[in-house]
Formats: sequence, structure tokens, C-alpha cells
Amino acid sequence: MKKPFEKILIANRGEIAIRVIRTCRELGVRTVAVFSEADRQALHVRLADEAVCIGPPPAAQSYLASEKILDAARATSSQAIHPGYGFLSENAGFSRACREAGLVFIGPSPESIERMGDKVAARRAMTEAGVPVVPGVQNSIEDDGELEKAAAQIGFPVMIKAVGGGGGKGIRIVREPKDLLSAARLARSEAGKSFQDSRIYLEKVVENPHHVEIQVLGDAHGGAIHLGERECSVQRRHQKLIEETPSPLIDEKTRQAMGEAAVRAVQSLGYLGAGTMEFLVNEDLDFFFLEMNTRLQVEHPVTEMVTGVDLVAEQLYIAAGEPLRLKQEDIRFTGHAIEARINAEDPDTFLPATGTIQSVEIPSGPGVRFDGAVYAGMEVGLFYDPMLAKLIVWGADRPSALRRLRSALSELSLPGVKTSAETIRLVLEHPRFQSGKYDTHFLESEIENLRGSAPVIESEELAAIAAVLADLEKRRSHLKTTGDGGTSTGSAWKIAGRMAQLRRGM
Amino acid sequence: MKKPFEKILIANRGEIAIRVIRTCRELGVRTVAVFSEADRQALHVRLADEAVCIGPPPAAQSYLASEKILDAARATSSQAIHPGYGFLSENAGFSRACREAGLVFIGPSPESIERMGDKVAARRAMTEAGVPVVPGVQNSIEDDGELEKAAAQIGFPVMIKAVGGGGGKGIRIVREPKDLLSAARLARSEAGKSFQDSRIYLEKVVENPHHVEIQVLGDAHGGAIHLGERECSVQRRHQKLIEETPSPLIDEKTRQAMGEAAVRAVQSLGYLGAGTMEFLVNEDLDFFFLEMNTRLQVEHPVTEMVTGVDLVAEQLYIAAGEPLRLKQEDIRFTGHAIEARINAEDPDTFLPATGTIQSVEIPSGPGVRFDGAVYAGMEVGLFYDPMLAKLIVWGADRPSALRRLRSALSELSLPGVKTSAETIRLVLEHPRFQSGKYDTHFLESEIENLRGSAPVIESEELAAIAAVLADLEKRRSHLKTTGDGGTSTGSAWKIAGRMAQLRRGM
Amino acid sequence: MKYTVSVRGAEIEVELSETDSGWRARVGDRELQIDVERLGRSLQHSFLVDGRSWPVMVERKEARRGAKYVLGVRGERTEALVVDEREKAAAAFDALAGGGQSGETVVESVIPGIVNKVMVEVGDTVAPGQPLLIVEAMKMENEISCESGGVVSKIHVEAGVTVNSGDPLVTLGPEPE
Amino acid sequence: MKYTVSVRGAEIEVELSETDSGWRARVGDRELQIDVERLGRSLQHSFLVDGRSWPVMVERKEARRGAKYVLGVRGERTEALVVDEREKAAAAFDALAGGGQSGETVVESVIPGIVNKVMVEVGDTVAPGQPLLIVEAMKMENEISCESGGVVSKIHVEAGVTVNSGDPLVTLGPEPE
Repeated sequence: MKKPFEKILIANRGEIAIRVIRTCRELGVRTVAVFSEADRQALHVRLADEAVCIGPPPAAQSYLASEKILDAARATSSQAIHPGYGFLSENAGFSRACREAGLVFIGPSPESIERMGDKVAARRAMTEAGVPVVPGVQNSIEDDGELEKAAAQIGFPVMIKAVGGGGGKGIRIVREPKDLLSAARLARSEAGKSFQDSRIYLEKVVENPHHVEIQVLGDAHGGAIHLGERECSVQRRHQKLIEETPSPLIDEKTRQAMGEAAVRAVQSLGYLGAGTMEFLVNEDLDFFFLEMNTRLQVEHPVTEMVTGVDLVAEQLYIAAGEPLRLKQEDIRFTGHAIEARINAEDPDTFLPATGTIQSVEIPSGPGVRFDGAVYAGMEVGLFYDPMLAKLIVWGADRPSALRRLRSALSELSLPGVKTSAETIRLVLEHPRFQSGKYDTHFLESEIENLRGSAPVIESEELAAIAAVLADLEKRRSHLKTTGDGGTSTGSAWKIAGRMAQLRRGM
Repeated sequence: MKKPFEKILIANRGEIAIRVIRTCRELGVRTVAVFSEADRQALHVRLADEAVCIGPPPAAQSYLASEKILDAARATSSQAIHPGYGFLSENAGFSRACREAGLVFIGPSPESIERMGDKVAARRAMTEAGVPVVPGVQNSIEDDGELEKAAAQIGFPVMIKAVGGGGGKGIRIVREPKDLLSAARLARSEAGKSFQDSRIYLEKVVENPHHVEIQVLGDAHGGAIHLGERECSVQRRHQKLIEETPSPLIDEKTRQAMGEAAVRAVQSLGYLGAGTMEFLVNEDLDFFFLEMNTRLQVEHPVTEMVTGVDLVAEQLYIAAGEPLRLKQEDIRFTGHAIEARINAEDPDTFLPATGTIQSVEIPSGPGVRFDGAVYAGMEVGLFYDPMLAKLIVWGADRPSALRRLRSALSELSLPGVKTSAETIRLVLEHPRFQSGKYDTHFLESEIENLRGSAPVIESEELAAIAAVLADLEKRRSHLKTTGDGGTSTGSAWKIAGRMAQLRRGM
Repeated sequence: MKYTVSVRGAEIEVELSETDSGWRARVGDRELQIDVERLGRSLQHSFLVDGRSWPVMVERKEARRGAKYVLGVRGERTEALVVDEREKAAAAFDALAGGGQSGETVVESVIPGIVNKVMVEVGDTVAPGQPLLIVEAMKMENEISCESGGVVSKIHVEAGVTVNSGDPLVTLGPEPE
Repeated sequence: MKYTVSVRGAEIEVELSETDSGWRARVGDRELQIDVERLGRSLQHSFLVDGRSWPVMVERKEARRGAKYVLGVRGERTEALVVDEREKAAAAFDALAGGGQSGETVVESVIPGIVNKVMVEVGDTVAPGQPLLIVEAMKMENEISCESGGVVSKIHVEAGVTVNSGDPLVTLGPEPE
């Protein structure tokens, strides 16, 4: 087997940096991690072969600091840079800077990123390639008056979106004319901060839409294939929470049509590497191009689970100039896969949570995959994305996969920080999710009902008893340490301790 | 989906009890764990829905105590008993006692177990069913004189085997006539202890054999299928260490013939449940029936990885009286899977090791499965089998799977106890293993060369530096605690500590 | 020994007594046999309650009154506040003394993050729903507004400051009549 | 500070000095920059040595002379014995004083287990390779035999006793001439 590269630098952190390291290690490619001062102890630093500190915690001074990353690549003689997702992954300037520095950017050309990164230009390109787009304006809008006029023309509710970005940042849905300008202000500011581009545009809101996306691969020789779809409609705050493949919504005919449209788009763009065409699909199974993510997606593992293809390995070989190693007919789909994002977040507010992870128990066993960056003692702060890990399961069919995910979740324990695991469990219990009939509004509209239906463990009683025993233990150990000896009554768990001692003496 | 049972008891411990719990939890079947006093804190106790203590640590007084287990099943209203592997799994008396107590034994009938458990009777049955067996005696041999005569007739080297058992217990290979009687004495004693049957018999030693086995399933309605083969030739002390599927040795024609022979045997026996037909295969691809394991095998996961079939789920539905849910043509094989057994053992002697596991870091990511029973703080004692976990990987082909196993092993850390992981890593580096041309003598004949070739981490230097720093840390913390204050020089890791503090203050 | 534990809004009375093999708990009219072991020095515990197995992860949190515990059972987190009689009395006194403090409202951060912008000044009169400041977390900007109107009497933070959930941001006094 | 460390039979000299950002180590003619962090209270450490990343699990073991460490790096275990000058002198003295103790051989258990059967008595003359006792572990019976012959001068165990690796089982004196 020929290695795609001898050594690459990974310009990212967290689970995706680890994901890339794992494939590189298998292929015999040496890896260089970069880290901010907040990440000195992070798992990606420990798992990589080499590691370079690139600056203080704020992303702008580290993971977004192109020059420092290029310096690190040169200093370590890396041949290529894998950008992961987020950070510099969809930054055309960075892709161009790599090219100019003689480094391979593991992703598309700066021109492709620019075309797709400018959401307005992308809409035009897709229209030209014969791919349907969501109705909306043709250009970005700066002026408040124009904004109000265009919104009225499209008709409320309208969606404000950032020209420069995706991933839920800079997006605001506006239901009433009076909220338009304040929403636009926040969207512009967020967009400016996230994408260094504060321009926004307007789209019609597709009612009860499903978010369905197609994974594509394109090589440097004109080759293009798709690897099926992913349904990503369980979202809150425009952030995906659960993804699955195949989509429980679309039929074989739609799947075929979407796949073909996606491959057509890749070919017409001359797109290089892994990418994702996001579509909105309405209840009549009409599909509209939403945007293209010119990078690996967070949810790529579900595609890997049903196809057996290692998408990161394919990225590396494509970037090394190889023709696609797989033909469309090699891609076969087996079973059903679901991914749940384990974020540090308060399940009541969906807002990011912080804390120190006291210990780590991760699920395992048949059909269970855990892509994480967690370790005991990890401090979860506010500098970066709150995603801690992804729990991915495979099952022979959708019901088996759902049952397996539920079962695996019961083995996950990250005490010290609140996570989205509770929300995910609630979603899994919901009849609409179980039936597969859910759209992008599902989570936010149903969450209160979901919370009401929280399955109560035996176990408010158990909780009460456990708390009392824990408290007793605490007081007794306190007595032992600070009291005057004779009054010590020992541990609340003492019976256990004594039995354990007896055993050891046997 | 219909549940096969409402509640079952699992008459086992360790990773296999957990394996069964996971499938039950997915199917909505409640589980009852049993445990000896040494296992009060064990993971299978915590993961089960209910748990019953069945006696003191020695297996004879707990996991082998049929009556106590039946009592526990009755007390908890369990409908069925899953025996796992080892312990009572191939005990016909226990299968019969379950039947008499009105409990379903999740495995074959007592008659099948008896027929296959008596290795001499099994050889006769197979011969009748037209399946080739290893040349040897037709009956067990008690008398020393007879033993010497039979051995001379077969010709040295001969294999002494226990009539009552498998799993490497009671087996001795004898190369010289002078060692025959002493080996027979030890084999009889071991066999008596392991199987309550001290009878032994003799077989010809097949030269340079491969151990290849076929997974079968039979239902109560005459249905029988096979799920392909497993190559289990990496062994030491007659214990398997690494298993893979497909076998790198056999060709498609042999695979077909072995599968058909296995299905024929299952049908002629009227065999119920999951079972494994073990064969020896020589370099000419002749195959000889060795024995049938009338239970789930340790290495069943590799079959699950390439077929997508959950063998434990199939066991449960078969035991519930359902016809096979899969036809032979439903069984499709994709890619390559390898299992490595992580035992508590000294890599230099292959002998069991003991200790307390200080912390647990387990491998994860694409294509990686970890079936384990380990937890931080676990005391690894001498009462039970030393297997702690199994690391299983899937790859698109054999080279990918090997690379993935090697990569995953580098993420496994169980400080506090020596494990077989080191031996496994050495095997993975060996050209003969990499080429797939290895037989059952491979490991024991090559191990010294393997050890000589131990890849030295950068890093005898690193080890030296780390040890010095650790020692410095120890001395300094000692100074701090016992010294008189003013002389404390702080931690050897202090720079790190200070930086971390600075960061937190930001 | 008798304890009161507050779990998900309900007050549960637990009576505990030690037995030869562990504990006996009386909760309401149920009596439960409990065997519990802590796993080494970890937070993980194994409870056997009348034969049922519950792995319980026990985290202790700071609380104003009593001791608060977060109990993780098979991925589910439940908070429980253990209150003893003296603490109950103190809590009752606090309630009587009045938490409202003369018509003042404190707007708290609902999120940990960094204050990005403060949009009001002391003395400003604000209307219900008016945005007061922006707190940024994970590059998402979140407007913090007040539920009721009033006059800004104190601003506890400034732009650039890191805040945790529940930290006071702005105090509003009653509107002049 | 200069240390001698014994790793896989080789003696390695390490000279350490503290720097602003960590440590400088001189090993032979190489000089290495080291940044090291311990992860919380765990055994896991992160070493950056001249930019290369090494996760090192550090276990301390008891040793007769010096301090013994087991270092786990990416699944590989290496033992290292740190010896200081005083300890080296003592070890040398031990060696001079003679470890052989007048022709006696101690047969040690190579395995932790339970002594199942003792097959010799004090005063027996045994031949090289003769089985002395059986130690059982995990239901496997293991014959322990002597490499050289002699006369049994002491039996340290009896049937039923638990032994660890390295525990003395039988002492053999020289055969009478």
C-alpha cells in the first residue's frame, strides 16, 4: 500500500483531530497536532506524533491564525494540512496560502471554496447546473430599507442567512416584520465574527422542511461519486443534534435524483475532495439546494458505518492526486446508522455548559462507535465548540439502530458536566421520532412535551436514598479526619469495605 | 418487534455476561446477573437490571453451582438462562436441570451436549455423518499399558485429550514416549477438575495444522445455516490469542465444503442454537473435524463484524422457539475482522498475571469494537479466567484490518496489570502473520524471535527520562509532606501546573 | 435517622437504619434492603436495592442550604438536595424575610460566556423585553433582555468580562412614580 | 543533576536541568527539550520532547535498590530502574558478597497461583528437571521443576497456600559429595 503522505499537520482540535489521527496512524502517515495554550493536555495532542503550540486560547490567536499554522507546518516538514471542520476548513484564503507555501490543502481549491462559501454565488452556480434552490434573493443586502422590501416580497416568515457561512452561525428566522432589523443586526455581527464577512441575504422559509444532505467525493481527474444521504432534521438553535442514514423520509426515486444532482454539481464545479450538498426536502419530496459544505461533516461517520468507506482515507488519497479508489457501483449500503452529538450543554436551556469531567465511562460493544475527545480531568471551557464526542451506532434496520443507541447511551457517563445525552434520550422515546416522521421544527416544538414525559427512574426514591447515603459518607469521613478519633463511626460504605478486606485475606 | 423473553438470567461473569446484557437491553429483555463474593463490584453486576450473589469466590461454589443458579432464576422469575461460554455452558446436566425446572436453557439439548461433550462419541457421530475426523483411538483409555500401546500404534508425537472437554484444558502434546505417563497424569487431573470427568483419549498430531472453525445456527424446526469460518491458529498453551475471518489460508472451494459439512452435521444432530464446528486443516487444505463447541465462542464477534448478524440475538430467538430469522442466502460477508484477546498475563511467560487496574483507556473510532469487563480499580485475581477484554476490528480487507488493530492497540492502556497486548503487537509485526501463512505452532515457535525484534520506542531514552522525572516528583512531594516546610522545592511538573493556573486565571 | 430530600420538586422522607448486610431504608410505606459499594475512590457506586442493580455516579455540589448531589444512573442525571431540620428552619426564615428586597429585580446571565456589549447605562429606563446586553458563548451571540421594565440601578459587569450561569448582570429598581 | 537509569539491561546516564519552559535532558551526546504535564491526579502524563508527543503512563513499583517505574507509551510497557550513586555502591557490595550463598539454589514460583501439591520432602535428592510441586492458576496445573539437581534443604510452602511470582518455593542445597 502506498502512503498518501509521509507527514501531515492537522489544523484542528477535539474529536475531529483525533478522527484524522486515527486514519493517519493506520495508513502510516505521521501526524502533527497544533494546540492552543488551553489545550496542552488535550487528547489530540497526546495521540499525535508531534505537537506544536500555536498561541493563546482565543481561536483568533491560535486555531484561526493561518500564519502560525503555516509556520508550524513548515517547521515540522509537513507535506499537507488537514483542516477538519470549522476553523479554517472553509477559508479560501487559507487554502490559497497553503498552495502558495507549497503545502497540500486537504480539501477543495480556493476557487471552489470561494464559489460555495459565498452562499449567494453558490445559489447561482447551482441554478446554472440545473439543481433546484430555495426561493430567495439573488444578492446580499446591505441596506435596511432594501431588506424590509425584499422580506415583504418573499413573504414572512423569512430566513436571514450569512453570505459567508454555514453551520447555523449568522442565521435568524424572522416571523414578524418588526423583528427584522434587530435580527439582521445580530446576524451581521455574528457573521462578521464567524466568517470575517458580515453580509447577509434572505431566503423563503420552506415549511416543515427536512434537512437531507448528500455526501460526495470528487478527484483531480474529473471523477465524482456520491455515498448516499444523511437525514439531519433533529436540530435546535440551527445546530444538528442527531443524524441518520438512510433518511426515513425520502423514497428510492428521490434518493436517486438527489444523488445524481449532487454528482452533477460536483462535476460542473470540478470539485476536489469530500463535500456535502445540503438540501431542504418538503413533505412532497421536492428538494432544494441549501448550501454546500466544502469539507468533512461532523456527521460523516453514519455514512462510513453503512458503506464501510473510510472518508478521511479517501480525502488523503484524493489530496495526494490519486484517482478515486471507488466507483459508484462499489458503494453499497447496508443497514442503518445514527449519530448522536454529545455536547457540553444544559438540557433545559440548550446553552453551553462548563465543568471538569470527573471520570469517563464510554459505551462499547457490537455496532457501537464512539468518536470522542474526552478524558478524566478534562476542563470543559468556553473557548471552543461545546461538542465533546459523537456516539454512532449501526443496526441491521432503523428500529435496531434506535434501540442500540438508547442502550449505548445508558452506558455513557461523563460526571462533572451536563450534556445533550439527556435530550437525545428524550428524542429517542418520542413516537414521532420513532416513526421517522420528523422535520427540522420537531425538536424545538416538541421539547417541552418531551421534558414532561421524562421517564422517571425507579428512582426518585433511589436518588433520595443515594443522596442521603452520600451525605452520610461525607459527614462520617469529615468526622474521621477532623474529630478526636474515638468518635469515628467509619464509612457509610463500610460493610462493603470490610467484606472486600475479608476477601483479600482469603 | 416481539421480545424473545421478558427476563433471563445470565449464568456467567466478565465480558461475555456484559455481551449478553447488551443484546438483551436492546431487545427489551430484562437481565439478572449472578455473582460470587469476589465479583460484587464487577461490571456485569452493575450493567444488569438485577443481581444475585450466589456464593464464595471459588467457581465450584458459585458459577459452577447449578442449584444456586437455578434457585436465583426461580427467585427472580427468570424465564431462561444464558450460560455464556465456559462454566456451565457445556454441562449437559445443567441443561437437563433447567429443562426439569421449567426454565429455557439458551443452548442445545442435554442430549446434544452429551453427544458432543464426549469427544470420543462426537468423533463417532461425525464419522457417521460423513465428516472427516482426526485419526486416533475410538474410545477413552484408562490403563497405562494400553495408553503406551495405543500411542505407539498412532506414532509420536501424539495428542492427549480430555474426553469431557475443550478449551485447551486437559490437553498435552507428547513428543517422546518417556513423557507419556507423566503428561497423562497431569491431563487426567486437570480434566477431572475442569470437567468432572478425568477420562482421556489419544489423537494423531496433525502436522502444521491450521485451526479453522465454522459458526453454525440450528433452530427447533430443522433449519440450519452457517456463518462462515474463523481462523484461530495463533495460540499458545492451546489457548487462542488472535482470531480472524475470513481465514487467510483456505480457498473458496474449501470454505464451501467446510460450510456444507458443518450444516450437514447440525442437521444430522438436530442441533439447537449457536455452535461451532472446529476443524484442523493441513497445508493441502484437507480438513478434519476436531470437536464441536456447543455454545457461543469467545471469538464470535469477528463473525458478527463481517456478517452484521447479532449472534446473541439469534440465540435468544432460537431458544424462544422461533424459526431461524435468516436464510443461508441472507448471510453476506463484507470485509475482514480480527479479534485480539486481552488477557492478564505476563508477556514473557504467558502465565496469568494479577494486579489492580489503575485506570482504563480503551480504543475507539471507526471499525473498532471493544468487548470488555474492565474498570478502574478492578482487582484482577486468580479465581477465574484471565481474559479481561477482546479488541475487535473490522477493515475493508485483511491489510486494513491488521493496520487498524495495530493502531487501536496503541490506544489501549490498563496500567497495573500486565497483558497479552504486547504479545499481540509482536505478532502483528511478524512477516509470517502479515502474509497470512501461519499455523498453530507459529506463536510458540516464533515467540523468541518475536521478542528479539521488539520495536524499541524512541525511547529507551524517553523511558529513562520519564523515570527520572517521576522519581524526582516522588521525592519532592515526599519532601513537601514530611519535610519541615521551608525546603520544599515543589513538583517536578510544576511548570505545567503554573501554566495551567495562569490559564485558569485568564 | 430521618432525612428530607428534595428531588425534582418533590420532598421525599427517607428513614435509614444500618443492618448486618447494609442498610434498610423506609420511603413512604415501602421498605427497601440496600447493599452499596463504592468503586475505589471513584464517584461510581453499585447499589443493590431489593436485588435490583443500580450503578450510581455520585457528584457533590455546593448548595446554599443543605447538601446537593447529582446522581447519574444509566445516563440519567437527577439532582437531590438533602435537607436536615435546622436547614429547613433557616430556609423558611429566609422566605419569611422576603427575597424580593423592595421591588428590585436582578437580571442574571442564563448562560456562561463573555459579555460582548452592554447596551444600557445606570439611570436608563428600560421597557419589558428590551435587550440589555449581549453575552457571547461559542461564537453565538445571545441577547439578554429584562422581563419587566424599570430603571437601571446597577450594572455588575462590563464588556470583556467572563460570566457564569446565574451571575448578576444588571439590577433594575422600580420606575419612578 | 545526574542519574543512572537501567532500561532493558542497558545503563543510561541522564543529566537533567530545569529551564524556563520545562526541562533540558542530556542523554549521551544528545540534548533534549522536555515539556511535561501530568493529567490531574492520574498516572497519565503528556511529554513533548523536542516537539514529539509521547503520552506516558507512569506506574511506580517497589524495588530492592533504587526506584522502579513501569512506563506505558502507546501500549508498550518499559521498565526503568532509577539508581543513584549510593544505591549503585550497595548493589555492587551485594554482588561482591555473593548472591549464590554457598551453592544454595532457591526455586521460585514463576506464576501467581495456589500450591496444589508438593511432591518432594526435605532431604530428598532431586535430579535436574525433576518436578517439585504443582502450582494451579486459572484451572491450569503447572509443574514447577528445578533446573539443577540437589538436596531439598527447605520447603517454603505447603498445599493450599497462595503464592506470587518470585516467591521462594523450595531451597536446594548442594548434593553431598
